[in-house]
Formats: sequence, C-alpha cells, structure tokens
Amino acid sequence: MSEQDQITTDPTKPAQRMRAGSMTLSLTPWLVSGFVLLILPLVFTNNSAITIMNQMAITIVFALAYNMLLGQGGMLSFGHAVYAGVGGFGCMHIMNASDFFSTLPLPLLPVFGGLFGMALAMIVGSFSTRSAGTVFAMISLGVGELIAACSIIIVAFFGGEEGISGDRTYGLPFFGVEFLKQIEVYYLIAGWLMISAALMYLFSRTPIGRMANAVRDNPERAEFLGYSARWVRFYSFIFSGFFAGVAGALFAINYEILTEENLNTASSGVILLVTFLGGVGFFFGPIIGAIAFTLLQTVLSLQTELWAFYAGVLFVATVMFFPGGLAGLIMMHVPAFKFGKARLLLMPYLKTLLPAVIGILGLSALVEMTFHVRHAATGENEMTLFWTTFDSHSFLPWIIALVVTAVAFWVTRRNTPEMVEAWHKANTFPGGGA
Amino acid sequence: MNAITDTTPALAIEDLRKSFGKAEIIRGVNLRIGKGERHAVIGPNGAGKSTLFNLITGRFPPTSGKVSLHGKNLAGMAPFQINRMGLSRSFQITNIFPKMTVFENVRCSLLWSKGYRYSFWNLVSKSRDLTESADAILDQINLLNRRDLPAGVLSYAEQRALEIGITIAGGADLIMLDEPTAGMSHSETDYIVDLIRKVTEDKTLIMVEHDMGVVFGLADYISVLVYGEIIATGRPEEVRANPKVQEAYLGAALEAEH
Amino acid sequence: MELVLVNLIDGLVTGLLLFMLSAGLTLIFSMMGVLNFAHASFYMLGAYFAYQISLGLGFWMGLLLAPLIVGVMGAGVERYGLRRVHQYGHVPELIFTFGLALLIEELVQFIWGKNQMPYDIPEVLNFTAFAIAGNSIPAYKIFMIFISISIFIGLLYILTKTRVGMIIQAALSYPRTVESLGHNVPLIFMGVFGVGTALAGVAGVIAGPVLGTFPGMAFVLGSIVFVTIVIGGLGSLWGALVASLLIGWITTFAKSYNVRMEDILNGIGIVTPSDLEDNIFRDLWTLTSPQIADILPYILMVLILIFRPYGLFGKRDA
Amino acid sequence: MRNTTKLGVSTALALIIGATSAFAEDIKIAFIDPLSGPFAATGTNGLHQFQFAADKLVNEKGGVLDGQTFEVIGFDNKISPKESLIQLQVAIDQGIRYVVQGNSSGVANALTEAIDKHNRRNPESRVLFLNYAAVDPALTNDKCNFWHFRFDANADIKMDALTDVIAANEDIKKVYVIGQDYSFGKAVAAAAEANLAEKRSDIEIVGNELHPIGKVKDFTPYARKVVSSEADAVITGNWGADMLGLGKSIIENGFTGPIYTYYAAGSGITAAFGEGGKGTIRLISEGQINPPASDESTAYYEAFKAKYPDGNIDQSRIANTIGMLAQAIQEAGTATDVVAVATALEGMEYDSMWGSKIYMRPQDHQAIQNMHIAVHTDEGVTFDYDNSGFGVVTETTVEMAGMDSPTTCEMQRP
Repeated sequence: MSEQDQITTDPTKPAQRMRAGSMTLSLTPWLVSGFVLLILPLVFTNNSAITIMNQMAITIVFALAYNMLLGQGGMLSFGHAVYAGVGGFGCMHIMNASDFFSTLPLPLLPVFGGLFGMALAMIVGSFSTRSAGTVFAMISLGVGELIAACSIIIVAFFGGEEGISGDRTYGLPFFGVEFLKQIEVYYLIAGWLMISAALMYLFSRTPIGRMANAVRDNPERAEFLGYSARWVRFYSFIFSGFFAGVAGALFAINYEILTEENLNTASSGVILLVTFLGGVGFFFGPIIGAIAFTLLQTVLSLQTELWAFYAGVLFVATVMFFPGGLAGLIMMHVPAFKFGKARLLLMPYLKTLLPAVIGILGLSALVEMTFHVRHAATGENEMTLFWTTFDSHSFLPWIIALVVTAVAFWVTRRNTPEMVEAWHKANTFPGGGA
Repeated sequence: MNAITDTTPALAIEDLRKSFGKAEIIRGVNLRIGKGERHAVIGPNGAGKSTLFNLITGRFPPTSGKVSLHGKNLAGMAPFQINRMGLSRSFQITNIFPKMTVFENVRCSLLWSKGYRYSFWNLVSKSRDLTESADAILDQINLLNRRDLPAGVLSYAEQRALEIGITIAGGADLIMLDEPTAGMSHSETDYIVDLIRKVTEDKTLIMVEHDMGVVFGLADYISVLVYGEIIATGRPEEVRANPKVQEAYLGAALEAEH
Repeated sequence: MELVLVNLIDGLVTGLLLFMLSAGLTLIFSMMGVLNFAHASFYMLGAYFAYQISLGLGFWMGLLLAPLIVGVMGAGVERYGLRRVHQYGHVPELIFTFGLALLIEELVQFIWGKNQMPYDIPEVLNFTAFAIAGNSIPAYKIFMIFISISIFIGLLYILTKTRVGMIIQAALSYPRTVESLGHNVPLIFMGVFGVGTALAGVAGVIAGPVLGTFPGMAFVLGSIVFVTIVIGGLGSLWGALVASLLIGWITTFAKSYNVRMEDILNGIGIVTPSDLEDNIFRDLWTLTSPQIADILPYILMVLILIFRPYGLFGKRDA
Repeated sequence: MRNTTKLGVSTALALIIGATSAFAEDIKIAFIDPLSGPFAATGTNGLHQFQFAADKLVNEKGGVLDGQTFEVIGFDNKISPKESLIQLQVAIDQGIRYVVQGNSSGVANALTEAIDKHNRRNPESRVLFLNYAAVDPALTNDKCNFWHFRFDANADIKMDALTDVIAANEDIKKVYVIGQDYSFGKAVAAAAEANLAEKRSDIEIVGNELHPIGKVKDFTPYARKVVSSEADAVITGNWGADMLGLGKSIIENGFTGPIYTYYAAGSGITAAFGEGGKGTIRLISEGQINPPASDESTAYYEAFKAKYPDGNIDQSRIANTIGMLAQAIQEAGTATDVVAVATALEGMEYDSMWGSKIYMRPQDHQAIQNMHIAVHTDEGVTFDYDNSGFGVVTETTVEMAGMDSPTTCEMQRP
C-alpha cells in the first residue's frame, strides 16, 4: 500500500495542471491577504468576531502545517494535535515562569512553541517516518493516544483535566503593547499567520520541499536519485511539527489555557477534516478549509444542535465527490477563466446549483423538523426555521418542505445535462482542439 | 596506487547470488565492466536480468557475493547511497513522478548532485544554475516543448525519454538502463538509441535490452545471462560467434529477427 | 490461583470479543487494502439494531437479524461509497471511512438520542453459571465465549475448506488473476466487506448488554481494534486472534493486579526520591497498572511498530 | 425561498458580526454547556431546567425590578474549554452579563479564569459566573474569585456528608474507593481517605484505585477486585458511561453492599441500572426529590414533567440558582451592575422549595445547604427518573453540610 499512497485526483482534469508546484511565485496574493488581514477588524469590530477570526487564524496555521504532511508529504497522521498541544503547553509553562517571561516580548513566544513542537516531532519522527502509508498512520494514532492519555496522568506537565493556564500580559511589553485587548492579540496572530504561511509556502519551494512531493508520489524513484525517502519525510515531519507548535503557541496566547482537549484524537481528527475539506492538493486549500470549518463550528452550532451531523455529511460528500476539496473545486475553473469562457458557466450554474442549494436546505429542514418532533418538549410544537415560525406537528410545513425539496431536486436533475455541456464548452480551448 | 586505480573496473561483480525462497535466480555471476564501456546484458525472458540490476543498485540485498563500484564494496548500502557514489539507473516499467511537470522531474533529479541535499534555505526557483541545467537536459532529450506539462500526460516514448533524462541528470558516471526501448515502435526506438548514444558520451553504460538491433548498434561489450548465469562475455562479434550463445539464445533470436 | 483462572476467563471474553471485530477488519484489510476506520461503528450499529429489535421480538431475533442488517449496510457502504473513493487512492479511502465513523455516530445520536440504552441480558441467560472461589462467572459470559468460538471455527472452515473460501484466499493475493479466471472480484469484495461488518454486528449484539449501548461505544472500542490488527500484523487472521487474546489478557491482568511503578523502579535499583511530593516525576512514581491498563495496548503497538513494523504475524508490507 | 436564502446570507453575516445588542427589558443568561456531542443529553436537560425555572420562578411572577424577565440562551460549548471561551465572548458581545455552566470542572476552571481576566481588562462589560454543578473544590479555594458563585456543594463537602453517613453505619468495616484517573477522581479518593481516617479510624480502606477515564471497555476485573476484597461499601466519583459500566459490573459480579456515588442518577443512568441497582446504588446530592419536600416543589416538578415528559429534574439546584439570582437583582436594584448583584448574593440566605435553607458563604462563594443520601429504588417514588419507574428516595439528610468547612480562598473584591 505504501507506494501507492498518495492523493490522486483524475489526471485528465485540467485542475491537475495547476498544482501548488507549478504556481508562479507571485507576491500579489500575499499582499492582498496581508491587506485583508489588516482591515478585517475594521469591518468586524466586536470582540466575538475577533475571537472567531483568531480561532480561524490559528486553525489556518495548524491546517497548513498539517498539509505539509498530508498534501505535500503524503503522510496521513491521526495524531497531529499532540505537536500543536505540546507546543502550546510548553509556551504556557514559559508564561508561568514569570522571571523569564517578563523579559520576553509576547510576539516571540511562538518561536518557542515551534521549537517544542519540533523537538517532539524529532523524537517521534525518528521512528515513525521510516515508512509512509498505513504504518505511519497507525504509529501516529498510537503515539497520539498515548500522549493524550498521559496528559491526564502526568499532572506536573499537562495539569490534568483542568489543564494549565497563564496570563499573556505578564510578558515584556512590546512597543508599549501589553496584549490586554483582543484586537492586539488579533494583530499578533495575524502577523504570525502571515509569517508562518509565507515560510511554509517557501518551504515547499526549497529542494527538500520539492523532494517531499517527489517522495510522496514515488518514494522508490526518489531513492534512486540520491535521496533517502525516510530523511525527506523526517524533515517534512519536523517542520510540520514546528509550525504545529507555532499554532499551539498562538492558541496559548489567545485562550491563555491549554487542556487535554488540545492533544486528544478528536482534535487531530478535526484538523484532518479541515485540511481535507479545504483541499490537500493546493497550498491555499487548508486556508479555505479552516475558514469554512470554523464558521461551521461556531456559527452553525449557534443555529442547530445537529451541526456535527451536517459537518459529517459534508465531509463524507467531499471525500466521495470532490476529493480535491474546496480548493480543487475553485481551481477546476481556472482553465475556463483562462480561456475567457467562464461567462458561459454562469447561467447553467445558476439554473442547476441554485435549485440544488434549495433542495439541500429543504432536506435539512426536513431533518430539523424530524429532530424537533422527536426531541422537543411536549406542547412546544412551534419551531423556527429559516426565520419562519411554524407548528412542526401540523401537516402543512411538512408538505411545503417536501414539495420544495422534491421540486428543487427535480429542477437540479433536469438542468444538470445543460451544466455538464456548458462545462465542456467552457473548458475547450478556443479555436477547436483540446 | 595510480596504476591500480586506472585498471579498477567501473563495476565489478564477484560470485553474486540471489535466492527467493528455494529458487535461486542469480547463480554466481561474475562481471567486470571497465570505465567508458557500453555494456549490454542480454538473455531470454526470466534469465534474471532485472534482478541483477536490482541487486547491483541496492533494491534487493544479495544472498551472497560482492558488488563493487570503482573498487568500493556496495554491500549493505541503500539505493540512495549507491546513487550518491555515481550510479544511476532507469526502470523497465516507467518510473517517473507523474504528477510533477516534466521540468520538475528533471530538476528533482539534479538536486542532490548539485549539492542541495536536504536544503531548506534555498529556493529552487532562484537557482539559475538549476534551471539552466534542467533545461539543458530537456533540450538533450527533446522535451523542451513539453516542459510544463505534468509528466503523466506525456506519450509513452516521451515518458521513456524522460526516464532516461532523469537517470542521467544527476551526472552519474555509471548509467544503467533497463530495457530503454521496450514496447516502442521502430521510429521511437531509433530516437531513443540516438538519445542514449548522445547522453552517455564519456560515461559507463550498462543496459538490459531485448532488441538486438539496439544492442549491436550501441554496445561495445555484451554479456549473455541465461538462468542466472553469465554464459558468455565479449565483443559483439565474439558473442555472436559463440556457439553456446547461439545454442542457448542468440540463434533463435537472430533467426526470428530475419 | 483461582483468581488467575477467573482472570483468564475474563480476559478470554474480552479477547474473543476483540477478535470478532478484528477478524472482520483484517479480512477486509487484506482483501482491499483498506483499514476500515468505521468498523467499530458497525459494531455499534449491531448493538443498537439488536436493542431496537429486542424491544419487539426479543433478544434472539435481535441476535439473528441485527447482524444481517448491519452486513447489508456494510455491503452498501462498499458498493456505493468505498468503490467510488477507491479510484482516488488509499489515503482518501482511509479518510472516507474516518468520515463515515463520525457520520454513523451522529446518525445514531439523531435516531436514538445520547443516553445509554437499557439493552439487557436476556432472562434465560441471566444467572451464574458457576463460581470459582466466590467469583461468579455469569452464564452470559460463557454464551459469549461459545458464540465467538463458533464464529471463529466457522470462519476458518469457510476460508480453508470451501470453494468460496478458496476463491477469497486467492483473491486476497492475486485479485487480477482471480478476476481473469472469470470470478466477479468486485462482488467478492462487497461480500467480504458485508461479512466483515456483519461480524462486527454480531459482536455488537452480544457485547451491547454487558459493555453498554451508548453513542460513544464505537469510539471506546474502535481504536483498540486497529491496535489489535496492527499488533497482530495487518492482514493476518491468526495474528488478529493472537493479538486479541494478548490484549484481552494483558488488560485484564493489569487491572486485576496492582503493580506499582514504584515497586518496579525500586526493583531495578532506583531509589524513591524523598521529596516525592515536589518531584517533577511524581506522577510516574505513583503510577499503578490498573491506571494504565487500557493504555497498555497503545504502548505495545508503538513498541511493536518500532521493532517489527509488520506486526507479530505480518508477512508482507501492507 | 430565494428571498429566504438571501435573507439567510445576510443574517448569517450579521451573526458573524454579532451586532445584536441586548434589549433593556430582558435579563439574558448565557447557558454555556454541551448541547451537542456525547454529553448533550445532560446539557440539554440542564438548559430545559434553567428555562423552565426562569419562566416559572421569575417571568410568570412578573419578573424582577420593574418587570424585567429572564431569558436563558443556550450556547453549545461541546464540553470543550476552547469552545466555551469562544461562546463566552459571543455571549458577552450580545450584552449578556450572567453566565451559567456546570458540566466539567475543566470547563469551569477555564471559564472562571477567563471571566476574571475579562472583568479586570474590561470593567465596562463585567460578567458573573454562576456555577451550578462543577464541584472541583479548587474553584472555591485556591482558584476562587469574586465573580464565581457555586450553587452545588463541592466534592469535599459532599464527601464530608457522605462519610458522616458511613461513619454512623456500624456495619461498614471495609470500604473500597475507585474512580476515574483525573483531578476529580483523585480529589474524591483523597477526601474519602482523609474523612474516614478522621471519623472512623477502624474502617479499613481495602482498595483505592483509579482507572483511565472514558477508556475502559470492560470493568469486570475491577469489579472482581471489589468483590474479592470483601468490602462492605464502595465509594466512586464516576460519571457517565464509566459510572454505569462500573456500577453494573460490580453488581453483576455479586456485590450487594451500598455503592456511594456522586452521579448515578438521571440522564439514562437510572433507567439503565433498573432493577439491578435497586437498594445498592446510593446518591449524594442536594435537593430532596422523593418524598417531595414541599407542595411547591411537587407542583413545580409536575409542571416540568408536563412540559418535558422525557426530562428529569436531577439538578434541583438549578431552580435555586435562578431564584437566588432574581432575589439578588431585586435587592441590588439593578441587573446591569454585576458588582452590586454579586455583593447581594454574598451571604444571602434563601429558602429553597426543595426543603433546605441555602446560605451563600461570602468567604468563598460556596453555597451551603442540606445534603441528602438517596437510594436508587422503585418503592416510594413519586417522581421517577428516565420514566423508568425507578428514582432516588432520600434516606439520610445532613443539614447545612460543610457549614464550617475550611477554605483557602482569599477573596479579592473590586
């Protein structure tokens, strides 16, 4: 299994040609992202929005670090949370070592977090990177479970179930900033997000980064080119550990508490989910995944108890139908734009995807209504869905939801051939030929 | 010392044996290949040619015997270590990086020999030396016009050419090619033969090949491997004349060709 | 001494239960190269279906029907899910089953809610079979052992003595050859997946009443099952059996005997530090075996993977 | 439908922006507890009890001050400290000044520290933390702060009461202590050991052990040890599946003595124990359910059952929390100045309908109240749990338990 272990998408799909590897080194996206990060807090001004953005940024760093393994190195890890967690716990101990911390400006703390994560990755990587594939995945699972279990037993370092907490404001003021306010923390995290993302991107352009791709695709051939697949994996692994540790440090700064939750398999599973949802084939995939998932988790969970169910459905559907993830979906459209034919897609998309979205919403309405009927209190027949309040025990809403869903899917089905045709048209090179 | 180094063969194989379970596939092979030789290993199907290649390049460990490269024993070395000593090989079944571009395939194979090793402080795109060398090799193997396509979408002959390009890119002085023309049409074969001749100038070449036209056109020396043993080694005309060879293999093959 | 015997029986029950899961998982793995992360979820489904059926038709119908339903669902997952993902490679397959595990857990909570189900041992089996030195051995445990062993023997018989078994064994090693001989390999795959998940279903049906039927039951057991087949060697049925029993006994004995880390460390000549309360290794010193019993399999697995990457009985690189 | 979608998008954006400001009429209370995931059942049931209490005890009686009503809003923290802090921020941004939480001391620790920091850093939007179930003693000892109030008895007080009962029972000579391997399990074990040694030095602790939390599949080996140790009683702080697994296993392997527990009721556990646990499982808790303590509580429980037939009132302190908060707001004359409300809560004496006076100790903000040892049975049960016919019936009451229990809290008042 090991040699074939790789993310393959259909090689005939044009999106394939636009892999991270062949993208030109352009500054524009970086400047745009930097600018967006700069002005976001001016658009979303309140603290909860900033908290959510902080969470997003931390997840982005972590997901990018994870994709150094999964997307670029072809290594599937089921226990990556421990590197972020240990980085964070290490930082928390630094925060609590007040003599040292009072001489350290807070923005430098993530460097230490990275080093903690890297040190752990060196230890584990020394034996786990011998092979990719199932053996690697299983070792990562085992080590992850072990360290998570230890976190409850070894109270001296992990603080048991309560975890350990500290106060970021005891650090050396950084140009007069004490990081009392969420917004100050936001800029710290945003700064580190830019730095880490840039470094991780540059890593993928270095000789070792290129060879990580080579080893992912064909470890044997790489060996016959003078590279030890094991060492290439090892280097990817420890750098991934470093940036995971940075993410952990940012977590420590933002939340000022670390617990067992930062280490357990559920967190490791989430980061896998985030990364895959975004798309492992592209550098920016995990970024999209992290944004989408954080919104799903924080905003959708305010709306429905069933958010995890929807997340699960979305994830399985992604794996089954869009293995390139959201990024893959976006990049599929690049050729059409290049050919200047993206306009052709607009109407067919509207005609097909809009009903599809409505159908899915209708379906979720049915799910929510079923859930309400089953689990709501007696006498509480009223439920609010899509800003309409109705009686979930009467027939009418059910019929409406059923009809809307059925009609929407019927329209989707009817219009699909048109969309497929438009798709082919838009992806044909102008002037005939392929 | 000098006198000795001069006569040290590029590759020396002494009583090499390999068994898979009870079956002994390589049964005591001895071979010396001098510097600058173009040496072809021929033999009927199942003779153990690919296994011999795999033993030399460290893909499998031998059961017994010794392989030395420029006088250095290769025992216990991994493929990447052997490669670093100046031995590079191609594969019978195309073995490239299908998802990377053609250019990147070649560039990856240049990295180690250009001294980049496990560097994480250089950017590959910033190195003009790397880009120029890779382009030069692409030019050599006539794939410059395919430079930015994923290797997986190339035609079969182009992939074989790329395979050779990857093999020679690292500048190894001993090149081993495993059936470089397998499955090709006549015109494609001619193209590859020219290519091999061009890129192995001043190098030692060992190749496994079935196409006798290619073998006799390229090789300075030929060894015949039958059932895990070398039954003859020599100049093409000597081998052609060897009755044992004719009996075991060549006669039939030559007849079939005419 | 009697306690050793009791523990042997308890460990056997745990081990055989693990084996029912790992047998199916390892069959599926050796055939398709897929480590089915959702395997324990089918075990959970088995328990829930059996509970639901037992409400109307009683325990025995549950034992009969629930595994069948689970098997059909498993075959459906293979046919409509895995087969589709297969083309993308093994990592997406692994990720697919991982997602499926999450989804099934959510689904179970959606349907049955989050509480533990009152799924109980049937009255006929609710008595003490015999007692060893005051330790009663419930009849249900004997019943569990009986079921697991008969399934193992049945499996062994089918795999080694029947035509179907021969084809399956051949398809394990040479799927292309078997396909070219005219056998429908995708159908065989689907069948094996169905049978594997049905086995997990059986395990769920009989374990539900003793280990509890709740949404977290798959998660609690799930990772241990992977650990089992990794220790045993991916794709080896005998390995799965040995590793299951090993884990069953190790955890049982670790729980039963209070081995203290302090004693071990003193035994190898390290003196207990006098300032234990403030020592940074205090947690290590106070460790006892029941505390880490259920973590031991993970330690075992990591050690085995370091020193014997293919597991105890694994032959080839999976 | 298309319009709805459009509306949906803009509302979702508005939500992210979170610009909803509080209406002056309502006093909003953020309920930050698990509403999804494995502990959702407990969390959802808690939310129902809070909403019911707010309606019944405050809103239907005309509200507080000049008719302001209570609104309890659920925030799903997925029992994760990280999510709790995010939801806390969302709640604060919505103008909420009162936070209630109870499941998991880990979350409570994270929240109390975060709230302490928030109140120091943002004096204009201070919040109070009303902890209704997290029992880690540290919260009202080393980690206490002015903003935190606990309405449940802490683990030490419960153990104090529990061991009083054990000490009074001459039949108990040997006790087995077993729990989950984490801070709470360890705290229970330590408290049991200390209390028993002090109150009944003749009682032998024949076993004191910890097992991994949430990881044990089969409790049989532990149960065997309990049985073969010939213990007369078992004490455990286990909860959730670990409680059920351990309890069932101990009983199945032939143990007949009392099993003293903290959390073996409601949330499906009562139903799952059923006949097997009858007369064996004991529960230490505040609030007397059976026999009903007062007519008021009977009416209250009946009304609750009418609304939530599948629910239980297994946390009677929730009604106390709402009642005491309402009284404090009334006394302080304001709902927005939380310092005044907190000051009013300090030292408050409140008559609970569950048959106890409740005193909020000002030194550490720990509520002092009667504790009851109840038995799991189907006899004399007015209000059962999980609709199983089984419920808990009070056997013994310890009045104002832990009234003079020591605290290390050094309260810093603003």
